[in-house]
Amino acid sequence: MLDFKAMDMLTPEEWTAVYLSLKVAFWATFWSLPFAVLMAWVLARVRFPGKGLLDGLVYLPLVLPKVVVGYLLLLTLGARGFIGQYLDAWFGIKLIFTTAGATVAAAVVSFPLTVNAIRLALEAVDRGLETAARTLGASRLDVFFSVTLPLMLPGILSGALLAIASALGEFGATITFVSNVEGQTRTIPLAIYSATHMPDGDAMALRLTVVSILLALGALLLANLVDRRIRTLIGRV
Amino acid sequence: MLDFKAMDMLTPEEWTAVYLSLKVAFWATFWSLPFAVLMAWVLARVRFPGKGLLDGLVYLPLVLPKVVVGYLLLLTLGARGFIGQYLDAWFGIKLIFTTAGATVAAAVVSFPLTVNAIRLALEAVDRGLETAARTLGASRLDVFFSVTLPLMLPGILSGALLAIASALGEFGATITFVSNVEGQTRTIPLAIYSATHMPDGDAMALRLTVVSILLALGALLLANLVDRRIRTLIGRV
Amino acid sequence: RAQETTPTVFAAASLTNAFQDIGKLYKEKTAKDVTFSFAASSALAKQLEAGAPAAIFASADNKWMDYAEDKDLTLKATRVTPIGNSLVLIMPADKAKDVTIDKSFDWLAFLGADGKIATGITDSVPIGIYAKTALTNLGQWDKVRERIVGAESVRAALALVERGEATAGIVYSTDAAVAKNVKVVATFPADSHPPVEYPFEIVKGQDNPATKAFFDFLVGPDAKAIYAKYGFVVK
Amino acid sequence: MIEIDIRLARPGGFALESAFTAPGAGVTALFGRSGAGKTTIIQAVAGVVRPDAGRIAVGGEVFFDAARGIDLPIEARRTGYVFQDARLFPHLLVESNLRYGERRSRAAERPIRFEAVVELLGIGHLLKRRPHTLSGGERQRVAIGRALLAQPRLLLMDEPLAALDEARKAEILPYLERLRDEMGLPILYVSHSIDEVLRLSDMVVALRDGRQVAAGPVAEVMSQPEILPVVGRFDVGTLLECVVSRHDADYALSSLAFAGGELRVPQVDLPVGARVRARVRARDVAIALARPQDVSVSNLLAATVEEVRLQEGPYADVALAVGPGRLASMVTRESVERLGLRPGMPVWAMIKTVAVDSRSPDFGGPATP
Amino acid sequence: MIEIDIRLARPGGFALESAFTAPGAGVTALFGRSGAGKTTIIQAVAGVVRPDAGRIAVGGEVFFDAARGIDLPIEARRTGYVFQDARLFPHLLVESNLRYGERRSRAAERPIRFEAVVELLGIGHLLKRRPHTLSGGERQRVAIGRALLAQPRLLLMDEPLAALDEARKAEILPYLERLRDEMGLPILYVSHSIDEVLRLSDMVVALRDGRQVAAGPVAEVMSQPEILPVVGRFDVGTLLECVVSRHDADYALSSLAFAGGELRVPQVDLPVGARVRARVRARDVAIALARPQDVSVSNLLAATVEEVRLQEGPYADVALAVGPGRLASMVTRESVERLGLRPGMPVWAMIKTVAVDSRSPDFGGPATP
Ligand SMILES: Nc1ncnc2c1ncn2[C@@H]1O[C@H](COP(=O)(O)OP(=O)(O)OP(=O)(O)O)[C@@H](O)[C@H]1O
Ligand SMILES: Nc1ncnc2c1ncn2[C@@H]1O[C@H](COP(=O)(O)OP(=O)(O)OP(=O)(O)O)[C@@H](O)[C@H]1O
Ligand SMILES: [Mg+2]
Ligand SMILES: [Mg+2]
Repeated sequence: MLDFKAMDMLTPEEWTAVYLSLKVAFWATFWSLPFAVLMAWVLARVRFPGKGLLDGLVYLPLVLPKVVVGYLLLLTLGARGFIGQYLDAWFGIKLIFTTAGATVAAAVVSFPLTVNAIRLALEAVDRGLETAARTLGASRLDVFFSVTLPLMLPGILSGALLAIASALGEFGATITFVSNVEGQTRTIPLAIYSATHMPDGDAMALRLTVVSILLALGALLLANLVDRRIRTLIGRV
Repeated sequence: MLDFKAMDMLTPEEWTAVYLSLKVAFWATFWSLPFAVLMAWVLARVRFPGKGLLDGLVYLPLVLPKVVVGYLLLLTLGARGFIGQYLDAWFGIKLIFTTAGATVAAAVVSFPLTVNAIRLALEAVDRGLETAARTLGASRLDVFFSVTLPLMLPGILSGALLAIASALGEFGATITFVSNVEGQTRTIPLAIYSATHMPDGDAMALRLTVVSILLALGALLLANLVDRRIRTLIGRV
Repeated sequence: RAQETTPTVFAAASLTNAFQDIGKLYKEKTAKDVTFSFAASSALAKQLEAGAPAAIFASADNKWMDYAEDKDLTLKATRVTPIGNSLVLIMPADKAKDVTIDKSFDWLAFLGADGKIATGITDSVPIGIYAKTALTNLGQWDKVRERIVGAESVRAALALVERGEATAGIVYSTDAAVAKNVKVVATFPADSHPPVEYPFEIVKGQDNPATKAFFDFLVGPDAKAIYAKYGFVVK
Repeated sequence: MIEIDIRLARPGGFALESAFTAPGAGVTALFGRSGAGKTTIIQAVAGVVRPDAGRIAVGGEVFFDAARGIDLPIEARRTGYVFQDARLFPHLLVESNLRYGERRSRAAERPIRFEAVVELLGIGHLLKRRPHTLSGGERQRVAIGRALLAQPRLLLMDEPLAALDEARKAEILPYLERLRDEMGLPILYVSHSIDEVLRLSDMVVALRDGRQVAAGPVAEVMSQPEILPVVGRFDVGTLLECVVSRHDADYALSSLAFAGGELRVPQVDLPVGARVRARVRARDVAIALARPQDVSVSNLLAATVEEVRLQEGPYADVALAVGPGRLASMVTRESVERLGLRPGMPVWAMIKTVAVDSRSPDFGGPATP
Repeated sequence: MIEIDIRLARPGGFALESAFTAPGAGVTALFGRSGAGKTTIIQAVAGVVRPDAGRIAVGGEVFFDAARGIDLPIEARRTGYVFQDARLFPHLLVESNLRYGERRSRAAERPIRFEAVVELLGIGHLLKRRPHTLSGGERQRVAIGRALLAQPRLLLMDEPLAALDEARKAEILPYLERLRDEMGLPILYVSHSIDEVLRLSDMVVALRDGRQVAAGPVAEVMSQPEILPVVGRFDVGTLLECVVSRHDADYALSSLAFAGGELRVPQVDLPVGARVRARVRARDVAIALARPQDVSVSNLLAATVEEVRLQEGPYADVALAVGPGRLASMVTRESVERLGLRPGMPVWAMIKTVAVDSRSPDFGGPATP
């Protein structure tokens, strides 16, 4: 019902943008999550020289203007970038002007948020439980997967939600890194940006904004449901 | 020593931007933190109808393109905005073109991040300790300040760090809401933006980017020091 | 009170250099300050609409100035268009080959298998809109449409070409003039697109002497010399 | 006066139903096997858990009344709750933990002094430490101190001494007795140690799977055979109400007069005439047919066999009438046969002096029931 | 064989120094007041805490050797650690908690069976519950089960039974004895209950403020007067090495032969000829000058007074020679005078049958020292 109305309310290009945004948000979250968990674990549990620097590096995409982040991505991962050229030459991966590139931009920008949330959750895990698991014969890795990870699930979920939300809203890095290519990189924020730069674009901007909000609320609702389930499962109610 | 070099390396306008960025980041964090703590507490501990909506509302600035956030701020808090006009008429508070406005923009954009971090920390606080405090005669409010708040300090610190970092990097909402006025609203990201529109601006953009990174590392370093102290104090080492 | 305050000038981001130089010169000559805010013309127009107390609006195209006029934000009578620009095709310097743009120019052959043209977003960023109009008028839009990548500003488009990420770019001549590592390989026929113009107007309610003084300075000979220096077409 | 009458169901099938009235200035022991519902009752009194129905009142003040919609907030109840897990505040020094409740009590009403508690619990050297550096027993001691210093009007103690060594227990128990007696502080006490319970309690509430099996004065409840499965096999015995009749300073002995005669026991610190309760374990009471001569056993009481109950295993319970009173004895079935014990038979009960515990029910205060 | 020789300092001034060697298939009790360092030793053996110096080896395998730089990871030590706090995994059902260690043990080596443990601990009805819904004792029982099911080669138990009721303790203790005896599982055991320690342990290590005050076989250590301040005043007694000589099924009694004669005790579940250890509390031993007639007390042993030591208070310790053996008795000073007890005097020792505890040191395995 609502769908029908929405169908009518958006133009095909707008639908493309919505679809693209969801795709980018999903894959960005999907790919960055494991790395975020790993990074959070390293930052919270391992001591090594230069850790402060790594810590800073993780926060970098947050602290820099997103346009700068996009520019840095261009410099490194562009077709001529010092990593990008090998990606293309060796694996045939092209990021610039593609949905894959938009996904990378979204993932990079949301990474600090995800890591932060997961790290907070990780630090709240009672290390006594991890010790107990080890006395029961579980190796460090085993402990991580059987005890630590389940107990930090609420944090991971929260991190994922932040990732999805910020991916849905990501604009600066995306437009700078992969530009605005319809059907490839033109996500909702890019579409909204375009709309706000057209003297008669207010209606379109408003429609897409509403769609953004609905998507965010949907993600949140889903996250809350999952969260409640997780908390019941891990006994933190 | 480093300062001297840096002094020489930045132009007066750049110094103004740096100073402004720090000022905005500081005040945005300072003002939003108490509200973030309150909001986190409400979301984590109170049950009421419409909570899901409030939850969604908090995440909104994250999920919307920052330009849209800025535009919405303009519509509500601008000189003709439906709140802004009264702010001016009744309290003489002008936000547009002012550092205060830039601060508001930064605070709004960082709010979801701060709330999320604080909430995660809050949820990790052992409620058994809160109960114990109440059996010892502490009222709910007293318990909050004497037990809950100290125990969630690492989360608050982490939230503050996110707030500062994202305020330092905030661009879209600021330029849309309060424009790009030197000495008032031209923070580092806006200065970088301006620099990229000048034919010879690359060097300036690079310098400011480096300053951004140094500021972020500095904030992080400070946060880590404070964090270690807090953790020692609250016995979570 | 309004007389004593320094006027705030809303200027399109592409005017950043020129206006800053003019501002300095003005200060030298009159010992009076002006404040600038450089952003996208659209953002500035919206801010005016929201009541921003700017004194002068310098747009990068006629559309947003018309928008401001329609909303009764600026003083129509004060409109001047002292400078303009032309549209050029650029390529990375090391791959540049001069071409001529006309209706028979084979864009696909020029671009190769998966070559891209960088310009502004074609439905919002002014340079993109001009580019789209020009290509449409040349009867090429449908062929190259998929090859167009829309950047958030001329500068961003320029960067894509400078870095060799895009095969070619459509930018203003002023931008091409100052860019490194790119070469202008063709200029678009003047009749393929509406003239690129920068209209200036005084904002409604701000036509005080301070504002007027600087507005006049903006269109005066000192300013025109500076415009020329940055490659604008001075009218 | 503590009035409790509550019903409460937990998800998973556990249902609690308990109703009892305990004296306002004594110790009430909650007894029962693991999972019986002891902690749940304590939590209900503290206000940590809300019963489904019923009423809880302490000293006339209604803490909870489902019918009248009363539910006093936790902090207004001022129950000094010693949790089964210590629950120290990790962010505060031991000293601040101890002071936490004290600071929140009325300055004019602080009969329990910081220095006294710290000394009693032997935690003076820990004051500047953080809870996570404490050993299990140290933690528990700080938790006890914290609850005491909150100047509660009711103490809720959930196995407070379980983690402590005997020596420390032996120091803390008399202090709790003094609190009970001198300050008239009512105490709800959970413990699995029958010795502790018998020593400290005036009243026992026995629980089994959430049902209240028995409630009443210690002597009464503990002599009911029904509660054996609740408390497990323990040292059954007799509580004798006595009066201090004489002290023998040379030998550090006291004589206690009771209805059936006199007992010599290790010296009690009470004036002559004071009321005192002596506990005689059944297994410490031997039976002789004639008055034994020249034995170290100094309590030889003329008695009459009232009842002989053969138990499973080697045991037999023999109830002896000593004057108007009763004394339980546990011997072997073999001895019953060998001596030919039958109801009505005159015998001698032998009780070693060193086997008798005694404690005062009314030291410095009015007698409790 | 458990070899321990460690030094360890904690911030705050606590320093531990302990060295002992315990048999490979017995129970070693760690004894000491709160904060003495018991948990610290156990943590060092588990690998949770790293000693500053020293060596730890169990069954020939070196867990830790500072000199040789060996520090086996926790999980490789396979110590079934029952923590002072239960530490159940909150995200797993009780059943999965129990299975956690089991799943990680070698399938071929699972002598400890799930069903048996669940039944023993009475946690069958809790299997589908989550830890946060358990009572304190239930939690502790699950923790014990979890440690046992990890099929450890060494059990580390830090006050495992403190939160449990007597009835449950009475069920679990024999099981631990069986593990020790049948499976040769060495156990390091912390408890403040002397009864538990005396019953279960072969060896005692007594600690005081981190220093090792005594270490050795139970009987030896417990008779040293130096350890009294460490363990507190407890029921001093004598451990007699006996052999089961006869069973009397009718009366459910057994006779135990020892160097000085024979004791009748409640039936022991051991074949005739099995070695067994009987504990006789000093306060349960009365003294008569002549053989008492017609008393319920069935153990009357001819003895000679060896030594009389007057103690403070009303007490006196009397050492009796019974044949080649010794028996401690506690009477009053008054009795000593009244009976005129002096060294060399022939007397009779009276011990009630129901007062004797017995347990087997070697059931189903080789004799332990
Ligand atoms: N992390 C730590 N930092 C500093 N001191 C500590 C730490 N952990 C333990 N201690 C101290 O070391 C001593 C020994 O602690 P341990 O836990 O071994 O005692 P315990 O014998 O097990 O006592 P209990 O019977 O009370 O559990 C105590 O005085 C304790 O305060
Ligand atoms: N939150 C809960 N949800 C479901 N069942 C619970 C919950 N809390 C306690 N129970 C159950 O209620 C019963 C009573 O628990 P309670 O803690 O009162 O026992 P207890 O008598 O204190 O036992 P213990 O001596 O083991 O501490 C137990 O069977 C327990 O499993
Ligand atoms: Mg309990
Ligand atoms: Mg301990």
